[in-house]
Amino acid sequence: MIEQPTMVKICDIREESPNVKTFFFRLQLHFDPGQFVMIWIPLLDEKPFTISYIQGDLIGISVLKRGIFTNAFHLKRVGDIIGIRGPYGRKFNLQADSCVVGGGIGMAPLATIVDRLRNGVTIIHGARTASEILYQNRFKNMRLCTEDGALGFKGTTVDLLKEILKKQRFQKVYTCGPEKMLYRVVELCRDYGIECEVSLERYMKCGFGVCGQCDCSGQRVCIDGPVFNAEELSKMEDFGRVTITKAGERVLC
Amino acid sequence: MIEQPTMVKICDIREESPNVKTFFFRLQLHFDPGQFVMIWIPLLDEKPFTISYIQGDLIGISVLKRGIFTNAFHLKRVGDIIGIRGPYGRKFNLQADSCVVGGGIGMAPLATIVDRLRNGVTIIHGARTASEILYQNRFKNMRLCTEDGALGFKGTTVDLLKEILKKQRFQKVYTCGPEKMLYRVVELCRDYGIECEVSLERYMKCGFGVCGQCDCSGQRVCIDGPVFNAEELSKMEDFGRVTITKAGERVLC
Amino acid sequence: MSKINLSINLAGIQLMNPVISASGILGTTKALLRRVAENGAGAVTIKSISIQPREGHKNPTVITFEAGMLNAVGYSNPGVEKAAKEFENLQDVGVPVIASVIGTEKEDFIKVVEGLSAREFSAVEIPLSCPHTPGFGLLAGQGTPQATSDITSAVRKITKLPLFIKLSPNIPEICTIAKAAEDAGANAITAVNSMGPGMIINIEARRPILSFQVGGVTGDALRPIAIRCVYDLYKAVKIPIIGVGGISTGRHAIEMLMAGASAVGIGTAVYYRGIGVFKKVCEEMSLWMQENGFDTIHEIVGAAHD
Amino acid sequence: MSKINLSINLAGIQLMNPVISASGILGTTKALLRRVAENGAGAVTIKSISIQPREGHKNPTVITFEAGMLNAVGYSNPGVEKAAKEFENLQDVGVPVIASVIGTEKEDFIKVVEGLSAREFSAVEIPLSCPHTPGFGLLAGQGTPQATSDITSAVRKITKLPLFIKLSPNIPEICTIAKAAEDAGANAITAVNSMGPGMIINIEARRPILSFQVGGVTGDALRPIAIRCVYDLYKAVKIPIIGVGGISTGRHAIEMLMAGASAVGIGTAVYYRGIGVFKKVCEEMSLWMQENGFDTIHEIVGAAHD
Ligand SMILES: Cc1cc2nc3c(=O)[nH]c(=O)nc-3n(C[C@H](O)[C@H](O)[C@H](O)COP(=O)(O)OP(=O)(O)OC[C@H]3O[C@@H](n4cnc5c(N)ncnc54)[C@H](O)[C@@H]3O)c2cc1C
Ligand SMILES: Cc1cc2nc3c(=O)[nH]c(=O)nc-3n(C[C@H](O)[C@H](O)[C@H](O)COP(=O)(O)OP(=O)(O)OC[C@H]3O[C@@H](n4cnc5c(N)ncnc54)[C@H](O)[C@@H]3O)c2cc1C
Ligand SMILES: Cc1cc2nc3c(=O)[nH]c(=O)nc-3n(C[C@H](O)[C@H](O)[C@H](O)COP(=O)(O)O)c2cc1C
Ligand SMILES: Cc1cc2nc3c(=O)[nH]c(=O)nc-3n(C[C@H](O)[C@H](O)[C@H](O)COP(=O)(O)O)c2cc1C
Ligand code: FES
Ligand code: FES
Repeated sequence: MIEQPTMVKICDIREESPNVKTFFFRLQLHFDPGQFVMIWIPLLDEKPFTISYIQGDLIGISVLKRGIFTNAFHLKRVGDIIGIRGPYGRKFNLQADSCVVGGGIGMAPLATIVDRLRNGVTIIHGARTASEILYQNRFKNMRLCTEDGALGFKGTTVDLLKEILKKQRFQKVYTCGPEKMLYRVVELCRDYGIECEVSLERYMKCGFGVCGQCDCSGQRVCIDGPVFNAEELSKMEDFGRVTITKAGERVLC
Repeated sequence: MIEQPTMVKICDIREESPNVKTFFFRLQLHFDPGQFVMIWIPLLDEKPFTISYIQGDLIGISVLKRGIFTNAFHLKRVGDIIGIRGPYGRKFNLQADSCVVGGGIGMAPLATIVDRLRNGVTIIHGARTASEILYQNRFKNMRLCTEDGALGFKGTTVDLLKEILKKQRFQKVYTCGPEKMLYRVVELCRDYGIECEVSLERYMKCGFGVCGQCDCSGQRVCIDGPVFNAEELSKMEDFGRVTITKAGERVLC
Repeated sequence: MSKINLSINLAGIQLMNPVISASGILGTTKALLRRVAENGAGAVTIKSISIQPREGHKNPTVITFEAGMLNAVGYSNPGVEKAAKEFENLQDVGVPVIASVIGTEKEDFIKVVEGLSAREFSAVEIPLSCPHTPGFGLLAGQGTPQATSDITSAVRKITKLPLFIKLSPNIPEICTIAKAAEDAGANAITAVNSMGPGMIINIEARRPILSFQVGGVTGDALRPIAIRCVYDLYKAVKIPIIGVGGISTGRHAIEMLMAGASAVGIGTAVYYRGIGVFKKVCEEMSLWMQENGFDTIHEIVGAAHD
Repeated sequence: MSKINLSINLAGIQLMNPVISASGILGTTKALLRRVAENGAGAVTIKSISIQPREGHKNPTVITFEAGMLNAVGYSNPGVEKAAKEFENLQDVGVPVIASVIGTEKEDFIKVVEGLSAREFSAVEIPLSCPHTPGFGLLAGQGTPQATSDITSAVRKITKLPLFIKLSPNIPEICTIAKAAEDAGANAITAVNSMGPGMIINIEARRPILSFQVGGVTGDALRPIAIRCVYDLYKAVKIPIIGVGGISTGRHAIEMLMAGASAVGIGTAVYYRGIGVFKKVCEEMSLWMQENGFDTIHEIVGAAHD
């Protein structure tokens, strides 16, 4: 295997929300939900992103405008080229009668789970405000929540999950979002005895397990993860607490 | 492919004649008659040799004591190790009802043809004197010749072949030996309209077609040969005339 | 394989086996060092530490090609203060831990070594040989006999720990530099660092892929060069050599030992064979030693020299 | 592919395509040069010629490994007198033929160039960069700006042919040397020669495999280093560069051109892709150029520089 970016041409761009755009391009990729790719913008930087759409060789990446890189990304137009390498990392282990819990852009890596499981999945998706909700036309009957209650349930995805668990059981819960939220989803699932798989985020360099940048308590998020199950997470003290900066400093996450 | 010698242990040595010994060792090799291997004696040199015996993974190389390298080779004992890489080069295209014509050690590359074709082959083998005749116990009814007539027909392999061709036809003639002899065998076959394949000898370095050492009129003997048919040889002016020294000088052969 | 013994004594440090994780590979946190130890490494090396924190170069920083790996991470590290916190109670790691220390000025090395001295490191390694980080190694003129001698003796004065000097394969006079290190009090030579630098261009982007444009070449491409360096060094210095460069199998490790190394370092092979490469290489070495009548590593070291 | 045009003008020589067979590969006889030309090379280079005949090193002289090739042929050649006979009537070859000339003393180069001057060579290439032959190249101190300048101007005086100086990838200050060659009248830089030297040990034999023990590393292992050298040289000199090192596909050739080469040399790839590699690389280049909107080689040269 040769780990170098392949340049692809952006063939379509979709505005998912004021701050999230999905960029589409064509590429043959053996991708499983949970994995990620490294996106290269020449002369700028390279960062990890998950794939939020995949139909044959049509691939979509949903990008939240957050800082330098993603702002530059949002300036890309149809016809521009970007580099992509991967996919990397472990996949989610899919099971029917499950539930995905996505906080904000954390809904992106869960979207392909929904496509695969079809109706056999309950979708919980939350954001701070209504405008940040993603994929509303894409997925029918999502269980939505906003912190201000402007749309759907008033509260966090965790509050909504707790509500739903009162009347409903799931084989598994798949979740991605801010790490504090993930931590509480895992706790909740433990209380209810439900299996849970989480997609973590760490700053990455190589993406294939040699540089050690993405460490989370001895686990390399790029290759041992980014998907971890509750049992594995229970042995990772850094989960929900510490992330590691580009310079290798431990900071609270 | 990695072109490096594999060390093998000599497990048996057979005296074929006062000046020829066959060294046996075990190695899995996809060898076809006509091909050759490079034999390495560490701290000394590496030279091309054909395989004269092959039964499963038991392999034999018959070596004529000729100069520095082959003299050192003859000093090897059972248990000593030598390096081998290959096989290299083109094979003979085997056909039944054929004839092999081997002059001296030139019988070595033809021996495996006989093994493959079984009874469907006439064996002409000649040498200067009776003592130089090879494989007498190995092959029944060889048609032998010696220049002094001490054994078999009196004359050269070419003379004997001419005699036989008077009464007998062959699908093909395979030959190896001194190049002057080969040249005349090819002429003879042309006169009788018989297909002929010849194994040439040139000084070799790489053995896999990059260094150009083994050139014979634009053909690399190591990879385009060592087996050439009469038609190819008709376009190679150097055949029967010129060989190239280690230093790249043209000398008469 | 009972009678095969892979343990060695490297400049006074006892190792269960001669396979060490090279600096910059999985050496960012204590947790990862421990993971590498659990995967069979005889000793582990931390990612190089400087005085101040460094973000390093932007991505892409590490890519691979047909013959190995190209990297320009740029010595990203949290700085000595944070590093001292990260690497507390190193006995938890389970095997000896080597501190890799970098600097621009001689004083930098001293400050970092002092900053880490309270920790249980088993040795200090000083790379004077990075080919792709401004202010460090070759790009700071540290690849000369004089600079090597100055830095080595300066650090020698302030630590009792075994001192390893890590050299570049680029420098023709590598033996002269090694001798300078030996004379200045180094206890071992680590040979080699990455080679080059090299460059790989993406022809559709029409740009070098690494953000720093060039990076050090490692892996298979480096092995014959590293073997030659170690072969020459073995004749030039008396102190032990840690052979690093393109080792991914037991055969490669044996080859490096025969060239003259007393121990081997592994980096890039973690990509090709996974984090279990350390155990795999040890098992392959044991098997080969058994088949070829070697009982100890000591018998193999330098065997290719007559 | 009608509108794609691979032809170039290299230091005044017209080539049908920019793919040249490197010296030491199939350059031993006129018949082989012709064969290489028939297989699509835009120009061919002869095996380096010295004054006296040389047998070169004993075998093994050429082996391969996971990342490329290791060779120490040792400049075997029949000497200038015999070579002049071998390379008569070069127009029969069908493409421009480059004479590779080696020597120990400055006078040697002059004698050899004069000895070959009656022949129809299209250019003279002088390798000052062999890493593994005593008395020549790096081992004769020819890898310095001064020596490069002396030899180049000496040869410059006695021939009107385009003069190519071939450099080593080992030398950090490759640009300084290239400038020295340019100032002394070189018409092009050939970059690079083989790297190292490297060593490969057979662990059962417990000996280096090459009879000379060490040899030059070529092929994939060399490519990123060669690309970096050419990228730097492109900024340092105005004369054209012939990029050599690890090129085996059209993509590799394009990458080398984008780094700044005006033409490319191919050696080791003859092993990996056969003698037809020259035609294959040209076809792959044409196809890529068509898909990516390039009509001429000229548009590609240096494209990776902003
Ligand atoms: C496996 C994986 C998959 C990802 N998938 C996606 C995706 O599909 N879509 C998407 O939009 N993003 C995704 N990300 C996150 C994405 O890589 C970051 O959003 C991106 O790096 C932000 O870069 P930036 O330069 O724009 O922002 P920066 O300038 O790097 O940061 C801007 C702000 O965001 C914060 N921030 C940035 N990155 C992180 C981080 N890794 N952890 C915590 N805080 C951070 C910074 O602290 C800062 O406050 C993924 C990350 C990982 C590890
Ligand atoms: C494809 C191939 C297959 C071969 N198979 C065998 C084999 O099965 N058994 C075997 O005994 N030999 C074989 N040879 C020949 C063998 O390689 C040489 O005999 C050997 O190189 C002699 O080496 P030496 O150092 O002993 O003799 P040298 O010292 O090299 O030479 C001794 C004498 O033999 C002559 N001589 C040596 N090699 C050649 C040559 N290549 N052409 C012309 N004259 C030469 C020399 O001119 C000198 O007079 C083969 C050669 C080739 C090319
Ligand atoms: C991604 C990466 C990061 C590296 N970082 C360092 C470093 O911080 N300090 C150092 O001395 N060597 C560093 N190196 C060099 C390695 O320690 C080692 O010398 C080199 O990779 C050769 O070994 P290998 O071929 O087994 O990888 C790094 C190598 C790689 C591939
Ligand atoms: C077997 C072999 C022989 C060589 N002989 C010569 C030589 O005689 N003169 C020379 O200038 N370069 C010689 N070289 C170097 C090549 O010309 C070329 O610079 C080098 O191989 C890098 O290109 P490559 O990676 O495409 O092989 C030789 C290389 C090989 C592999
Ligand atoms: S990003 Fe390098 S190990 Fe995970
Ligand atoms: S021996 Fe090298 S080409 Fe034939």
